[in-house]
Amino acid sequence: MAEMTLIQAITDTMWSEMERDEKVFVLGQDCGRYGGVFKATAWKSQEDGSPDQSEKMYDRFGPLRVLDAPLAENAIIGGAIGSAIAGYRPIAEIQFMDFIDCAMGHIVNQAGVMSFKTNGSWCCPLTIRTPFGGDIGGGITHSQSNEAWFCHAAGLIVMTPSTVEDAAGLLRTAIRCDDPVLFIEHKKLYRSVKGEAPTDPDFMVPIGKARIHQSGSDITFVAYGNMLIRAMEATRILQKEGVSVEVIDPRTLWPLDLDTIVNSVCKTGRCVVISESHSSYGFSSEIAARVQEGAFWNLLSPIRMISAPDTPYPFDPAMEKAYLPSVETILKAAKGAMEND
Amino acid sequence: MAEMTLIQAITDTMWSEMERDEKVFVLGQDCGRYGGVFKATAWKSQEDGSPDQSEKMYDRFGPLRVLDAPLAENAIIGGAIGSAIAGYRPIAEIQFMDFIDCAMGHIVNQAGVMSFKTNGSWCCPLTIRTPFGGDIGGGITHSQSNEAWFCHAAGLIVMTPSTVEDAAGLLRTAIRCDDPVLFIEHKKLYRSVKGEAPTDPDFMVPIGKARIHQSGSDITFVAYGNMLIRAMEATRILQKEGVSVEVIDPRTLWPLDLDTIVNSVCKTGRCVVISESHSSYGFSSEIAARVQEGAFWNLLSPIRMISAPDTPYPFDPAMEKAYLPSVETILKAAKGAMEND
Amino acid sequence: MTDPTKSKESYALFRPMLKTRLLDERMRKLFRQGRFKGTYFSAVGQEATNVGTGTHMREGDILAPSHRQLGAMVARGITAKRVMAQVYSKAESPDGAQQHPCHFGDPQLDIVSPTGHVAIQVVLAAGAAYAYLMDAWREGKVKINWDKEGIVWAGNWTLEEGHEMNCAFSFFGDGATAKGDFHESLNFAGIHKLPVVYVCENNLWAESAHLTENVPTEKVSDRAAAYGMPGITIDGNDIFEVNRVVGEAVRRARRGGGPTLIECMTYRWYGHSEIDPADYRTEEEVAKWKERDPLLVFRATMEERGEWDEEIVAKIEAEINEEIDEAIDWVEEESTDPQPDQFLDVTFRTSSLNEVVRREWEKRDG
Amino acid sequence: MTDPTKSKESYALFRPMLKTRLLDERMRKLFRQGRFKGTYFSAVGQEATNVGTGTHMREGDILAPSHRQLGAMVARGITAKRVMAQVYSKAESPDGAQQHPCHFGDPQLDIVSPTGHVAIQVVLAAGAAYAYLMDAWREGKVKINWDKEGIVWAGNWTLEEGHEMNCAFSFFGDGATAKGDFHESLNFAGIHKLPVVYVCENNLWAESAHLTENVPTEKVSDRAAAYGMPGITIDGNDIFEVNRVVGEAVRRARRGGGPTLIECMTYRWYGHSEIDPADYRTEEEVAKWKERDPLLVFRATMEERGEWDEEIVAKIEAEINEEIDEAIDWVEEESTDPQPDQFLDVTFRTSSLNEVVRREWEKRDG
Ligand SMILES: Cc1ncc(C[n+]2csc(CCOP(=O)(O)OP(=O)(O)O)c2C)c(N)n1
Ligand SMILES: Cc1ncc(C[n+]2csc(CCOP(=O)(O)OP(=O)(O)O)c2C)c(N)n1
Ligand SMILES: [Mg+2]
Ligand SMILES: [Mg+2]
Repeated sequence: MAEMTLIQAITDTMWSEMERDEKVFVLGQDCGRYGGVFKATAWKSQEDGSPDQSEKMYDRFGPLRVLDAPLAENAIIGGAIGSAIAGYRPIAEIQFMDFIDCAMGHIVNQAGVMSFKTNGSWCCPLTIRTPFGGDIGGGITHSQSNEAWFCHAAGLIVMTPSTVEDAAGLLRTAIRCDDPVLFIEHKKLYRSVKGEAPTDPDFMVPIGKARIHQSGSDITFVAYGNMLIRAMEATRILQKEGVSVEVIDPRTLWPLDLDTIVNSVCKTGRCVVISESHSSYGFSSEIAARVQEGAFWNLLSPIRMISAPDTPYPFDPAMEKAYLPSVETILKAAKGAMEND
Repeated sequence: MAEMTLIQAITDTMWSEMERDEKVFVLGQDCGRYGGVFKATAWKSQEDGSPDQSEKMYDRFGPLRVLDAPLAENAIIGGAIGSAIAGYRPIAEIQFMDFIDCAMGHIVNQAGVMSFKTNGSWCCPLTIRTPFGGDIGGGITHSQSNEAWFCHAAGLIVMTPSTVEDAAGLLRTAIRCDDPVLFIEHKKLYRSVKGEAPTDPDFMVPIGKARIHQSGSDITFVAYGNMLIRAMEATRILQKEGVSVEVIDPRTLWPLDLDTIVNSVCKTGRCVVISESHSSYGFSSEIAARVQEGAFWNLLSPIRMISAPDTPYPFDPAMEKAYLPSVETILKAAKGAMEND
Repeated sequence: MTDPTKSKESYALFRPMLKTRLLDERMRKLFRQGRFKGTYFSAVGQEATNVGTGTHMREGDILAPSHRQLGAMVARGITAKRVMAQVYSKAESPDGAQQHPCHFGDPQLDIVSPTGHVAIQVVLAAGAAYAYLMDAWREGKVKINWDKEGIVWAGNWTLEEGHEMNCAFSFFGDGATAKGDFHESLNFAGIHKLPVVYVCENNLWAESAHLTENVPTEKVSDRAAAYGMPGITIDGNDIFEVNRVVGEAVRRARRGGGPTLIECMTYRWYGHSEIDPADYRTEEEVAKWKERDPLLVFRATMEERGEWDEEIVAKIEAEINEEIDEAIDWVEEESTDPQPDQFLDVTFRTSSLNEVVRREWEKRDG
Repeated sequence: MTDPTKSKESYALFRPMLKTRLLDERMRKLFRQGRFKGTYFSAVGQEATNVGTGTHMREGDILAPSHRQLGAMVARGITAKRVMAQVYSKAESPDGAQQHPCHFGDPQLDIVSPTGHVAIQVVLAAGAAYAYLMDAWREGKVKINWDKEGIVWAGNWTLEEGHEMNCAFSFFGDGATAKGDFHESLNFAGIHKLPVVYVCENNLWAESAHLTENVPTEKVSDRAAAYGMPGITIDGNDIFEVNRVVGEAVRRARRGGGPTLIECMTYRWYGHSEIDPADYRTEEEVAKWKERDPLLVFRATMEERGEWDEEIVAKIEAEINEEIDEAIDWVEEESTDPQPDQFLDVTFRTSSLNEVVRREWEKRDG
């Protein structure tokens, strides 16, 4: 029951699944000898939760199972899919989610349709891990959150952990799942989120089950990743002001656990959705649309949607601050909702 | 003032813009000698609106300005962008929208960010034309409607015509626009929609201005492409039953003309959004989210969202029928909304 | 003076080639008669390349075709019934009628259907081949040869003498070689010396695009040099040549010798699909290639060898026609239509996820 | 015995090379001192390739660099101030501080900043080159040579004697050549014989990936054969060689002779970026390459020629250091910070669209 970082839980989970099933393997740029640019494929944890730097994943499982892939996203994803239909369970890493657009065709029109186009005879047990999100000074192409594209597609599960426990449980579910999973990891949370890792080597979190991160009765916040952290900060402030907030982390972005979200809003009557991706056609709109559908008669005020602007992601720190929804943004929206304007 | 097909208006508009500005050129697979697989780059119209088969666009403007591009979507889009920053105004055709995922990186992370990353010094006057949508027996990869991906991005204008007039006016706007435009054309409408073409060689439709396709007072329908046609069919039936429907075609999908849509729903109190793309994170959700935000206090019942399932697009005709929202689907939703359930 | 063994082998090549031709011509006709929907991609003219390659496949080898590889599938063992079920969009179709009639494969025979994106499945073949390498490595048959610093190994491994790996078969056209996917696949395979055979059917055209509009080199096989693999251009209409050259490449691949790019010069007699008039080509060109009909080339060789046997041929032809007739009768009279809503149950292996999409659909139309 | 003209030319190459080195080392230091944010991609060791190429650019020629081409930009004329404004994310930066400090270009000098996607801008270069071909054709300088059927023309055209086109300059690393974008660009340029020069800086590593993990051939220039263009591998640390070989390629391109792939063997002395310890390489390898320091190679040649002149060098060095010092003083004391919300006004050229995004943002945070 060691306390560890979120990224360490990710490494540990891959490690334990690779121990368990020799068909599980990892491929990606710099994933092998280097252990990944974020060190996600480097070292498993030791007793105290810190990385055991005596042995890399590459050394433990060998260069074929921890493949230093070429600088070629189509080869990585398309190759992983090929290995999957030949019996393997690849975990492909895309170094930054920003570059996933290079392999869009393979993900959407090969992985996502594999079961469908074989009338269910074949499946595609592929996990794509990729770091997303900003607040790390990454600029245009190291900060993007493009998950909505994959939620607006067919045959793909999309999930993201915001706690250590979920990192382990969701990733294990993804690896053991026979369907393709896009597993997005918020870079900012990698080392800032810490927690106890589950000890059960079969610990899994089900697909499509939200986590009620905090219970409350006045207003519902829906968020994941770094925005969940900010939502929690806003929650603490509101709590002091006597506002009781229910905070929901959907965990799986497709399929959504609408029951949990809608039930919460039916109870609170108010909802703020917070996302750091572009404002149009994204997560915030999706949640707002579904909530107005399911909780219409219980809504006390319009659902507030908070997102990033429809501009590219700026680098300059002051701009980045202005770009991302802040705790103040959330507070303002929550107050608007509470005042039933 | 000839009556012509929607696709003929598209050809004519390109033709007239190419006559007007020698920096305008066309590139795409089979666009040259063959005139395009849908013949969009083949012949301009004659007096009666039918194609004048005596001269192809290729012959009129030469093989360099009507380029038979290689089977390489990155070369087509990336190449078009390069020509744009070297002073041209490319019209790139992606043969089917299904294949646009191959060039996703160039569209989103090169065209969309060109102005931004040069602090406004440069721009990217690129038009991407591509046929989308189903109901033509095309199966998985000849029927997709992936426009929401590009609406959930930065720096891209997305538009689609549903009338002959709009085909001419919107496409001219796109070609003359200094920013990248994704211009999607519904295959089913190419030859089934007919109308009078505008005679003004400078006729343009503004970006971000919806068209009220039909005025009404009881309920608002929002749709484009083939779903607009179905919405109009449903409207005619409802009209007979005494229900007055306002039908809105947004025409530009990014940016949306929310004023027109929200004002309409404020008036009618009810809204059905119809789209043939996947149900999650798509157009229907976007409209529903924005309408609940803007027209909350006027809504008489939840906004109905009608879309295609989150599965790949099936081929079999009976399946295709089941897959797409039908007139009956729309009627059912409208009745639900009218009954204020 | 005919060598019966040889002769027997030859007819084992001839039978699937003729079956492909007869099946193909029959489907063209059926389509033109409006007896099935969609369109039809004829591969008439390209049978030798397909069959000459396809006959080298073993169970477990993946075949990743593009949209014009009926012959490879026939050689692999696909039945006329399966093919008919496919083009007629019947429940018995390999894809359950979910896909377009002309984008097909057969999961039962390890044939991956193309999705429609040209060249995408070329990458998939390399991935499967990587899996075969891992298979051999997990069985202890692969020795990695590190450089002296212990850093570099890519492509530098030795397969245990006598061991044979599975082999991936990738088919694509000349046009497809302009795609980045082609490059990323061959590059990956070249780096790791993967057991894959790349067969390019150079039929001079990619829809209406001429070879020179997609390929800047004299030969498509010139591209192989970029991947450190052998590249060879052969007469794709001579099944004996195809069979021999591909056979060598397959053997080398299985034994750890790495991938090969084989360019087969061939020609499609008809339009890109049945709705294409193919008026971008000259009549002379078509006529010239029809003279090089793979069936005639076969016959000429056999006659030269004194092995052409009208009786055998007639018998084979009759058998094939019987299979085709039966298949058509079956598909038109006995096969079953798919359930209009069945596509809702096959997007995922995880059944609860299919329920998610079904519920949403039922809410809409139920 | 020194030939003053020659000598003068040589120092015209030396100056930008030294400026690149001094600027680069200075920025590394500034970054390590925490004086600017982001990270820093040093190109120390690769100056000769960059400058030897960059000096061939003319106004109107597009330069499409990747993330390690400071030298090409310096040769093109970028000032120390612009570069400092860039890495310090100042309002005066070529990108207005919108982009990452290390992904930069300069629109004033026709340098396209890379977005961050490796190899994407390689395609853009081909597109610009296609525009140059169209320019010449519109001016009536290009004659198309049809085949006898009037169908085929791709790449088969003649430029009017004496006419020179603009030329596009594309830079990329060894790793980038594994990307499909590389292929689609060179293929397109090969098909149409576009005026573009492809300069691959082969520094043996792509982040931690060794050359052999991205490139299956002995030389990157072996890839040229796939595109029907000349490919050549040269000593990228010898500015005279680079300058000469690139010069020939540029001249050929301008005169309608088509593209060239030039592989320059070089080395980055430091990590992929300043936060990379680069412990995947051996110390011997680094030491060996430092001996081949482009500045030392230049000096050796000049000494051999008897043209090395300490005085000139000292003078150049002093001038450069002065420019750099001034630039740093300016950037740290006089330059202006960008407006935190200015990014809202530059996504589109069409101002009403920027208003759309601004309104949405003001609703959120206003
Ligand atoms: C990514 C993509 N782009 C475009 C198309 C449209 N398309 C289908 S087949 C084809 C030509 C293929 O030519 P080739 O590879 O030579 O194969 P052939 O048809 O000659 O067998 C094209 C352009 C497609 N299916 N996928
Ligand atoms: C499409 C894409 N994939 C991955 C990356 C991450 N990345 C940035 S630079 C780099 C290595 C580049 O190597 P090379 O092309 O050899 O250039 P060098 O850094 O050696 O100059 C990688 C993998 C990226 N920026 N873009
Ligand atoms: Mg072809
Ligand atoms: Mg490199």
